[in-house]
Amino acid sequence: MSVLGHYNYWVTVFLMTAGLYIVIARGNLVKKLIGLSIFQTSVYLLYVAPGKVIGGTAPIIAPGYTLYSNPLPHVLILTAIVVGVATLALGLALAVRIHEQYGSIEEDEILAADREAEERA
Amino acid sequence: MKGFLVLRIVAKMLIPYILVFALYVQFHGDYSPGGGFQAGVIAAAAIMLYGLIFGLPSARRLVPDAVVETMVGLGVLIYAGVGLVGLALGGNYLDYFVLARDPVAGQLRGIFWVEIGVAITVSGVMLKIFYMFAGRRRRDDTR
Amino acid sequence: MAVLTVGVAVQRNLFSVVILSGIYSFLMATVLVALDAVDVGMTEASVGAGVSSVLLLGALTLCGGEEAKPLNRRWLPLLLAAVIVGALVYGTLGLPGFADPNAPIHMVVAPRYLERAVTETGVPNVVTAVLASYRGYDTLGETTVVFTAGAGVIALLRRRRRAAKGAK
Amino acid sequence: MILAHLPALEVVVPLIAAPLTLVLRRASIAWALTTAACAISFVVALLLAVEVARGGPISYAIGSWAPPWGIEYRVDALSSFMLVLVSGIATVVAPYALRSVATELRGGQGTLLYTMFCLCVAGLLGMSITGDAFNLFVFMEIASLSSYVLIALGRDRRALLASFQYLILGTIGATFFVIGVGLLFLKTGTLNLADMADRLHGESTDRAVRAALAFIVVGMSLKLALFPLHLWLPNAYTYAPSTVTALLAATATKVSVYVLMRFYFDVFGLHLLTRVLPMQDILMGLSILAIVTASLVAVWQTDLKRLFAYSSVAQIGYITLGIALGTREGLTAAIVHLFNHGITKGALFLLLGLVAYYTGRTPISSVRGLARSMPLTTFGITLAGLSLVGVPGTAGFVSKWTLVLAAFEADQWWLGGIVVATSLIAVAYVWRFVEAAYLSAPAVPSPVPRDRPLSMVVPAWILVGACIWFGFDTSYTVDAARRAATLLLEAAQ
Repeated sequence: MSVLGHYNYWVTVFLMTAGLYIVIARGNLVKKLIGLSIFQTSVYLLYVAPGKVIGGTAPIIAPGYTLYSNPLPHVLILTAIVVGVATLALGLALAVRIHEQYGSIEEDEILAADREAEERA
Repeated sequence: MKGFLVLRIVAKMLIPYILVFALYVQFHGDYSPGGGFQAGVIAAAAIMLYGLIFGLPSARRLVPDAVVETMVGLGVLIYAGVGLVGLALGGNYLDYFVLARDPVAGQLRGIFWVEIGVAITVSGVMLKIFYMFAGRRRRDDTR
Repeated sequence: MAVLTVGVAVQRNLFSVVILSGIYSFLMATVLVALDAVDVGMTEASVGAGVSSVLLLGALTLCGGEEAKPLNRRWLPLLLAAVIVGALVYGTLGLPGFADPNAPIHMVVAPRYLERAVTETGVPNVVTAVLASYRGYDTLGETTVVFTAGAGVIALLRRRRRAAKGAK
Repeated sequence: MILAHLPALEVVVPLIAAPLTLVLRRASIAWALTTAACAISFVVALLLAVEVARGGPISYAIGSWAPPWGIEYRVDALSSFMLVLVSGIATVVAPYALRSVATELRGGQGTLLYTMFCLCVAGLLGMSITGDAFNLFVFMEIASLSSYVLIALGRDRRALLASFQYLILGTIGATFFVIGVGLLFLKTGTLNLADMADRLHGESTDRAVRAALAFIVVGMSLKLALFPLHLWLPNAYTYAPSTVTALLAATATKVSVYVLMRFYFDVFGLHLLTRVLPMQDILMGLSILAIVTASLVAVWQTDLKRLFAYSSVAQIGYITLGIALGTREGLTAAIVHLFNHGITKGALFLLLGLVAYYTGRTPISSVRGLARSMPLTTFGITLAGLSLVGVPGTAGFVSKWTLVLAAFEADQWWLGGIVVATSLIAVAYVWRFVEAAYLSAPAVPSPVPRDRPLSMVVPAWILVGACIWFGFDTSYTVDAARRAATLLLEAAQ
């Protein structure tokens, strides 16, 4: 259980953290979404990397190969990618609508606009 | 971008090949990487390219909104429908074994239709989203 | 990839951020292919670098591309991020190392897929076999997710003029 | 033949209805389809419940691939209970949508609301019935993506921001969940929940498992709006269309609680939760905080929908408190309250939607003197409010009584005290409505409402009736919950 043997996990962890940081720390809605998709992408590595077998090949059965990498994580991640892009599309559509209604996609500006509207009401 | 002759000709030459490639990815997915999802994305990309170069209205003429919206729903229906056929033929839901007399042939048939369902919905959704976003900009410009 | 991520975090011009994240996706795709996940790599390349970038650019042209200055409350997110790093490092140390062929994920369910997919489904690409048949229901769900996104975008962005027509 | 396939039909019927509504386009057809699909699901859920009560858990292999290779649907006492709740609420709410949606939404979006409604119901049902960890995630995403859209369809522009915030937090929650499932998958090599539990059995010192527990609990807590991760909920409930608020408040968070319980007891087991990690203590602390803080915040709200949204956060606290007790009675209380709170909140938000149908908005000032113009509706809200407080004779009383008994049984008498004391805070916020509606004179003499659409009144009163019915007849709720709790604890040993 060497630290080096877990290299793939370190990469995952770094990407995940960076993505999450962008999501929480940034006020721009589009930037948040980009951070969110990086955060989701990091999960791909978490699943796929351990599925690799040294000396194995892609899991397409063909004569001449006996050792294949694990196909199951691939399938799961395909689904995860699709979910990710679906979320992104919806998020962007929301951002576009927000921009039309508020004229801004900065979170604090939008909140300020709401407060103003409430005070006027 | 309508003025660029070179672009238009290259695009005209390229788009059929992209579509053929999409079909290859679709139907060769059993033997090589790829399948319904990727094929759907590629096919949608071909139409998007057409729309970018020849303008959104001409893309809309080529593949009208109504068709796209039907595609969005149709793919899921095909997929879920395959499952129901499995039920009707006496298997469990999404059981492909019963789709043909030989179980393996049944599996192949099931996978074939399912992948087609995926491709239709995916390309429909991608195109629809593209139309939506591109259509918005158009309206803002004319204001 | 790490450099790119930092770039994404620091850069404030959103157009460059999109380009950076596109490159990031391509790198990710390459890594995935190197890990034998060809199907996944192909999808990530087309979705991450292709579709997502197009969507983001489309949205940016509608929303404007500069990000305002970030607020001065950076410590809380950093702290949160640190906690998560802690949890993950703690957790992953308990996992089998990289490319360990005796790891549980290679022992339990996967062998059957690899050994019998061809005879049971007739499809040599095991990823396709698992995707469409063994776990076909997940894929139905996935298609439904795509459908949900599509219908959702229609619901959110449908033009008012058409909406008025629909009401009649 | 059809009986054997009930588990698949339960989810597939609303799933197929969704694209059909989109393809057929007409709002009225879409509404009819949605209502029919929900009703079929409800019937199927009832049949399943009968079947499970008679013959024990049902396992259904989708695609005829035996688990763990294929995806398994697994109906046991707890999941069939959830299925009945979700599909039942959906069946009651769907007819209500017809008029409510027509007034609150722009024309073209009406159809799509039904599409999303079907998808949301299908997603929630799928989450409750599946026996596969990754399949659970997929259906969770169907349910959440559709609920983001449903919320964003609200009339107020703030609905958009509320939905966006929910999207961000919801996706973080879901991704945490996937990370947790991933860790478990790497550890066990399987995705089937039962198989996973077997392979983890006795494994409580492993780091990956502990981390997985942490990720799954945090992820699901975001989804179920456990204090302090509830920030998305009040806005989302306030600005969503009335129908949507009723549906989501009554079902969505409850299904997340169910998922939490499922992982908590089935997969991880009590040993890990109590002896190795102080999970139960943390959960108990957070629950108490949730109950006290959210109830207090609710008292100061000026908008009725928001007031009851905060009350939801508090009520979720009671449910998690029951889980945190970790005893059979505690779990029974949690599950009963899951159900009772679901119908109570459903009734409340449907009635508030009726108020909004006439007044347009729901600030407290708008219901001043409501008792004169809408006596029945006011009475209904008051009844549901009493159930929220836990007055004897209502469903809320049954669940709180069970909870207090559970606390005494576990020798945590002070918890019983907290439950009673916080109910007094609930009295305070329900009183704010009663005071405005009965005791204040209307600011402007409001005209008597034009018409009373039966399609809205009847569903609301069905749920109000259910609040009372289950306050007297506890044979279904408490017994079924106790069976489910017993099963869970057996699995957790």
